Amino acid sequence: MTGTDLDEAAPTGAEAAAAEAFSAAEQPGGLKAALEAVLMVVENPVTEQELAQALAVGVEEVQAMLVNLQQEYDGYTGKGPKSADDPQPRGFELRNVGGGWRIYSRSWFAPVVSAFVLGGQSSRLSQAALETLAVIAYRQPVSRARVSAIRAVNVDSVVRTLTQRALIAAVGTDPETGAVLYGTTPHFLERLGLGSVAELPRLSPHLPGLENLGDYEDTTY
Amino acid sequence: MTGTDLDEAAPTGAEAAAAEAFSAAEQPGGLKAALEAVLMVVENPVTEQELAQALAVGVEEVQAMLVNLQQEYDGYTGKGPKSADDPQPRGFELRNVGGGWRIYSRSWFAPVVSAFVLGGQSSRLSQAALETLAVIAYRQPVSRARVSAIRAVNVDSVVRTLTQRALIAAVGTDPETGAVLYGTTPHFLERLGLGSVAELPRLSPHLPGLENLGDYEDTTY
Amino acid sequence: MGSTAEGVHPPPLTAGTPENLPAAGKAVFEVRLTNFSGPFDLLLGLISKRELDITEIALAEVTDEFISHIRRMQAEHGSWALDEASEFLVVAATLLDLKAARLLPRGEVEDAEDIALLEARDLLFARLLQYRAFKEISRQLAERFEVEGDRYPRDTPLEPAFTALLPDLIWTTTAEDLAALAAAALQPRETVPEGVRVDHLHGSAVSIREQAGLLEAHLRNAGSLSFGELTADAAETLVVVVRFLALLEMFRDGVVSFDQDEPLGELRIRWSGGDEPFPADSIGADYGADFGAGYGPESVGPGTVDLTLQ
Repeated sequence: MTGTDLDEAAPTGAEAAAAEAFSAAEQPGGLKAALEAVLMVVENPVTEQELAQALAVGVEEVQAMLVNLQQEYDGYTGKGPKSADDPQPRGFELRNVGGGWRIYSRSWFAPVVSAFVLGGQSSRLSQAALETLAVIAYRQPVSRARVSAIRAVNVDSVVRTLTQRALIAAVGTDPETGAVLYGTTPHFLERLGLGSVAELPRLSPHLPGLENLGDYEDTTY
Repeated sequence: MTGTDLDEAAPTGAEAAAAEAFSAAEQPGGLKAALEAVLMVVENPVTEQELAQALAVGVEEVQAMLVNLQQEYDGYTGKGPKSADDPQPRGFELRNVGGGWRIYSRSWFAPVVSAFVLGGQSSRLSQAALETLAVIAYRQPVSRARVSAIRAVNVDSVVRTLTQRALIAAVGTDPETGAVLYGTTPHFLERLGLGSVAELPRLSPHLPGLENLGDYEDTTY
Repeated sequence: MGSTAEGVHPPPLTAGTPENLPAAGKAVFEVRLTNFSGPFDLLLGLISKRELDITEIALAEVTDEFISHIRRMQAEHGSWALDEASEFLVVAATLLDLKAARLLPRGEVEDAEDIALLEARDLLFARLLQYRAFKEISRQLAERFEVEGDRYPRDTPLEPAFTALLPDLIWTTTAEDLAALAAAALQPRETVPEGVRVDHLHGSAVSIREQAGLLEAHLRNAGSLSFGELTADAAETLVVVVRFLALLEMFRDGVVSFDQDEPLGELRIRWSGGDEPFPADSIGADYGADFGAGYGPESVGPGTVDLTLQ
């Protein structure tokens, strides 16, 4: 509240205050820096809509700035082809995965960074867990029984592990049987570096001769 | 593993690999980018000594690079007095707090950042948060993995919320796994109007209360 | 197997895949068998060990090995969880059929058993290929996890300045509320059911023997009934189907006779078996004792449907 005529309009909260009296664009660095500032505090991939709201600008503008930042971090100036004069890539990158934008350390510095990250990335998934995850990813929403049938083994404990790791989650129940249906989470996509489930590698090349098994394949991948 | 004569020395872990065969200086962006990578993702400020060790360079060199990065983020090139051609300051800044370095959002964007942070906050705890809080209260000290196992969902973000709300806090680490153990805080007791954890209502005796929850061992990862 | 393989011995992706198992050194192979997560995994392992493509021939060829492996596993692990064992047995039974069919001279596909065998083979084949597809994809996922694991997200605690801004919590929870929540959360969850899981079936299992007994009683009482009357109390289609099959069985054994005055006319069933009770138990020799409902992919669950029936 920098002394305006709004004194009697009691601000309803910090948001109102920010919107009324603070102009990010007027600060040093401008909107792009403001965007960076917000990206510094996100805990999960953040959508363009959320960012646009926080900055009180349009989604298109945010999109343009995000791409701009991404290129900047990658050491690409956008001024013609890449040259030796271009700045070096930064030690971090901005990525659009798991349904939103987030800052990550560069993969090639993993040997250095891993020492500083508590616990590092969680331990590897077992073969059973990976197979179960694959079935769920491509058949979602899907019941445990269905996954069991495809893998020909009981998957209860694996499903529990995958749930605890937030790679899958219960997404509904089968209207007929009442069985819990599972699907993958945004965290799953983030961990795989994917924007959406549609970006998963195609399953069909791995299914030779099964194209016509209509009653077998109830989803087309 | 950038092709050295160490092929037969099987690395025992990421750290060993880093120490033996990895040279951050040879990666795109070099040592400075490696430094950025670490500073960008560390949870807590890191000391110059830790950074020097991880990068296998001297403390002086790290200090010089830190100051350099700091100025770069501030939009100061170090080439003479500040001019209009200087790059804009970034939305983040490198701060040396209590002997350690970390990257923070730039202070003058606080109104935008707090609007964003508060936008996602509710003034009520979710059901998931309350359940997790209950489990932690009765099982403390307890690891996130253990709580996850009991609740059969991932609790990472909920634990973060509860920590931000100062209802729980890290109270130690598991001597075996190194996992952070959580317990409730005095603030939690205050909220409930209790003098101590011992005053929490007893769970019915047939429950596998606080003693032997063998079923929920979080061993299978 | 099962939870053991998943939990206690998480096989590293590279070492545990059957493709990478050493072909020589049988002892090593046997030890690693515990890493196979299921019959398909084992089957694929055996096929790739012999450097065969997945074909009907390959399946028939590895039958003996498959069976001897599950015998050995059984010996090593003592008793199995029923649903795990049954999957292996279903696969083993189909493989045996396959092998037997190959040993016999090629002839016309005539009777229902031949057709059933063909269907069982195709089903096994399709399931195996499907499993292999997911297995291959899971390998790609593992690689992606590996590569992406080198990127660490910025996930830093909120700066205290911002934490201080959080709106005050509206707190209405009492200690008793909390205790109730804890009690609910700490309640042991339903454990994995023992025995064969049938929850993947759409309907219930219906016993053909039981239905035969019922029909016998009705017919003995009434002498002659229409099929409609015999199935009037059937709660679901499956029961109707099973009663029909039971009638066919009883007809074969000469204890009932059918009367139908005109084509598509009403079918009347008469008891013609005399006073001796009908030995319903004999039906089990040809059919499984129970019918599972549903013939979609969902029904191909662990050991619930007798594949020779399909």
